[in-house]
Amino acid sequence: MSQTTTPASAADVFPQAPPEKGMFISLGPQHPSTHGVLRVAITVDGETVTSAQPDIGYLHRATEKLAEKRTYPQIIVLTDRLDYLAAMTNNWSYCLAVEKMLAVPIPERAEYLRIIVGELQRIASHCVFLGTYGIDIGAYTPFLVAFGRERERILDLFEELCGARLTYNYIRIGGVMADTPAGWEKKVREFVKEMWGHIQEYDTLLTYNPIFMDRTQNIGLMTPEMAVAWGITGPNLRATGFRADVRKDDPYSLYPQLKFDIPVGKQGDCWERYQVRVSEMRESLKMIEQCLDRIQPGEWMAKLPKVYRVPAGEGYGHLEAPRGDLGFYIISDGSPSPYRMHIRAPSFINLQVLQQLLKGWKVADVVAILGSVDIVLGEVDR
Amino acid sequence: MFELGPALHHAFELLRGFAVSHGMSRDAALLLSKIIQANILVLGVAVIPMVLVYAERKVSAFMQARLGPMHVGPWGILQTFADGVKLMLKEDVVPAGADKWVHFLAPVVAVAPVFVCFAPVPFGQGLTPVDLDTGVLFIFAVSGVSTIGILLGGWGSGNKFSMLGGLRAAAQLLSYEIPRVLSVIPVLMWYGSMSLGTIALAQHGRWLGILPKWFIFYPVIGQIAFLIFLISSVAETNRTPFDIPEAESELVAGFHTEFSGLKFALFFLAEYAYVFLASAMGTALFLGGGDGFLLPNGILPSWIWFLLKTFALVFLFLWFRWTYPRLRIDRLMQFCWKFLMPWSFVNIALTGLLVLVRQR
Amino acid sequence: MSPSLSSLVFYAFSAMLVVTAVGVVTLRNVFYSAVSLVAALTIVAGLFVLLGADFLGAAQVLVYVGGILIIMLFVIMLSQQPRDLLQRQTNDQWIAGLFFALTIGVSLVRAFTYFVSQTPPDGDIAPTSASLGRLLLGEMLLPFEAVSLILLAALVGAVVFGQEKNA
Amino acid sequence: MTNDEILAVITGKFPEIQAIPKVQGQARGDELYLSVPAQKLPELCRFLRFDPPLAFDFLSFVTSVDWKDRYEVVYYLVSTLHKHKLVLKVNLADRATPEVPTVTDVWAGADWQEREIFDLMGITFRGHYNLRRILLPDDWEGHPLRKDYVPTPDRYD
Repeated sequence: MSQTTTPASAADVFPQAPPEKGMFISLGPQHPSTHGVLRVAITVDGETVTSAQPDIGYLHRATEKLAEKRTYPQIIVLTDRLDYLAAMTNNWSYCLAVEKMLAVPIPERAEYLRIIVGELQRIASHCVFLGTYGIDIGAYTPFLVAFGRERERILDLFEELCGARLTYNYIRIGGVMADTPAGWEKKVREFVKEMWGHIQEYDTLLTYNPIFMDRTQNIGLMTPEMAVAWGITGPNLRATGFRADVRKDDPYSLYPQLKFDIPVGKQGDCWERYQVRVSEMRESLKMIEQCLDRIQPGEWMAKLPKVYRVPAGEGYGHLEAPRGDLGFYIISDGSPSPYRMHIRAPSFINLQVLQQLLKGWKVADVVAILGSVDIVLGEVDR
Repeated sequence: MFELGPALHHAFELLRGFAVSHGMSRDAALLLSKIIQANILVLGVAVIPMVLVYAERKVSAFMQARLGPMHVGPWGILQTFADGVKLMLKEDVVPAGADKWVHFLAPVVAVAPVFVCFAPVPFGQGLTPVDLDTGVLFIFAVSGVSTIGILLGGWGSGNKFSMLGGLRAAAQLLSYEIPRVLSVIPVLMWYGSMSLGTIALAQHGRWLGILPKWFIFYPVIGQIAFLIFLISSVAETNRTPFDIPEAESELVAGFHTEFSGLKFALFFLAEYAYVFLASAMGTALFLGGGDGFLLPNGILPSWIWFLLKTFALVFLFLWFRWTYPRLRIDRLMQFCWKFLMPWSFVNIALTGLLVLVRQR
Repeated sequence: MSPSLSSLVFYAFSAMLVVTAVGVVTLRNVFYSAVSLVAALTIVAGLFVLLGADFLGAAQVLVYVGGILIIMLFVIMLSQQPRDLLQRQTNDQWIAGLFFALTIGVSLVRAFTYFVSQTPPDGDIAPTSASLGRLLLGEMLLPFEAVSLILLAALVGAVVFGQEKNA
Repeated sequence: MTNDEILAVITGKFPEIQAIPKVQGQARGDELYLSVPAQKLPELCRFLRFDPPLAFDFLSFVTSVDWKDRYEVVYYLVSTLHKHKLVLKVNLADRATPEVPTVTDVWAGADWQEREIFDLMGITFRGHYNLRRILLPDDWEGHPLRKDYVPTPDRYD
């Protein structure tokens, strides 16, 4: 259902080596608005940016090399630390890949729990984006409200469920770690009911705030061709008007049975990248409500031997993480640990578009554009 | 009831009488009382920013679903005092490449004008330190000097980026000074005097018994003048949504990043003192100074009314800061030259018309 | 302000004015001389107020210190490279300069002594802004408008010259 | 389009490319796997990208595998229009100087991924406009993801 993309013209899409002249500004790696350890080398001609070279690798922990030395269940702990703002979806994506190779059936309750927890994680991750992006543009209150109040509620729910606030390790190969404690679903339902009002609050506080719109509309424009050519996925891609979501295009778990739609922008500017994420929160709330209505008590973990071997071969499992299409390509040689594991990190691929996206905009817009792409360095550097 | 003005006046009379009776010449006694009055004003201006900083932290806290400072003193009242002491004890770092003298001079030039600016402000009946005839012009003139403090700060920090930050901040202050002055001219035209005391006094009284005759309630010209004055005052004090120095520190270092310890405290004091000065001027020019409303006259003394109205305006400043994001620098300049200025000219023309009609 | 106090203040201001004015000329660092020019002009404003011209004093601070000197500081900060800030202020024709200064000085002193003896210092200090306003827009309306035209022309000229070639 | 139709279209234009059959009992997804000689890669990629019935406009990821005796570069392609997928595998027999032509002129998204492979696996990409290390410091010796990589001891100098 997504429209075809015309072949991108070479000029506006493909990377060229950076020019030498112009004043040089190094943004980062210690910097208030680069969301972590990222350095962007910007050459400036007067007020406009002539070239931008993100410099990464400060948080590289060689996760892919480590995975070759660990058994399959042990790797789940590694995936928590990739996109440290959305550990649930990291675990889930890795487990999807392994389950696809093991071809083990997942009990229905586990699938519903995974969707509830995954969508809660999406809301929490977007809350972080909302807060930090407000600060980038200069509004301090949304951070305290979105990051402080809402996300804390979600983290409390997760803590009650699996004992951790950030590195959950809750979704396991074959199902989930444990069943929900008594009354947990009721608390989630209460949170969801309240959250509808809070999202309305964000609209009045920031989304339709005239100065915020003035700072973000028609800035950092991205065409669908440019986005697809650069391999961009997630809210950044949908903001350009290109309807692409792994939950619909390559459905997994029980998403086909849920009714939700994909919010899409029109011209892919900073405001729409922000706006798409806020409306995505509403869709997640819808999904959680539907799951809460359908979930039945029952089995929450598939029957798996203590130490199991993944048959030799290869497999690619991926899902729609808050920041885009997060996938795990695993090659196994039949031993308890994978021969090779490659992580398709959406932030890593989304970040490279900055070389193209920042060109031609004013210095004052660099912070707005960089913030709107919403990258997490743990996932970029792996 | 207990108007502070006449009471103080009487006290100083007694003091002068006492001094003269003890062999001091009349001139020396007069000079002595003037010095004491000046000291009271300076102390007041030094204390007010501490109250404002506390107010800002509490207001921002309640707006952001948190409590703000609670530990130091009951409800955190002594927090700003503790901050002040901390800043005084902090080591005063002068960057190596910096120009030592200019680095020392910058905070002085930025702060000194503030104390002088409070002279013509009518705090209440009889409580005007110096009722200058050219009060308003005097305040604008002297507050312009602190822009030089910011430039010196930018230059004295020794690094290219803070100099750029300083230049941009000074450009913003310069350009917003013009609409601010123009927005006040209608008030001067209407009341025919530049002394804040007489303007505030002229606004006492009631229309049809209920609506106080404040300039803000004058049909079109009052609201336009007040709004332009408020907006350009927010810009003059470098506060969100016009806080270019802070925005600059994201990319280009803001002009006061190289200052630490007491020098930084002075810049901080200057900013909050200017917020209070702008609110005080707003009260005197647009909200009728010490004139009370609702309650029958005399229940509350005029200086209480003045402080109430001024803190109401200060709350507006705080409110803007915690709700609005930051304007981009070129939009900010465009807003000043292409929106505020034309409207202030229109307002002056309108007031001229009304003055003509009034004279008929 | 009894005569003894005001004359004391007057001499203090004048002394400071002379010191800062000389500083403007002799200081090696261009930035320092600009700052001392700021000090000098502020003291001039103080003298105006001392003489009872309160409007003129405030206008002096507003126009000179608040406006023109800030632009000067802009120019110095933007254009100067640190190294060529410290230029020698004096050159070798200082003898001719000194002689010329002496003659100007003597003639000025004679003029002042003549004026001071003529006009008795008037007594009270009345606010001047109202009378100044009536004067400017009354008799002196034509020169007032002419001056504003000249300033406008200067402004437009500055913008045209300031325009970058490629803009 | 099903895998067989895609295979038919591709082998029609490039006879020497064959599919990698699925071995019995081997865990593998339902994608079509192709083995591609290195020098045919640019031409094939341009064909896959701009041929209307195929329209593989989205390069999901590029990665590399060290099979101890040979290197292998894997391209995972998706067509956003037709929703079909394709995996290309390029085998590099010579271990001394493994080299593959770049695909950044077809899919710009491969830019950093090829730099990462060069950085961690040591495979050079001929024609890449900015091929230098991306994750590791520039003065790093060796390529960590290789199976025979001996980690240099921690330097505290």
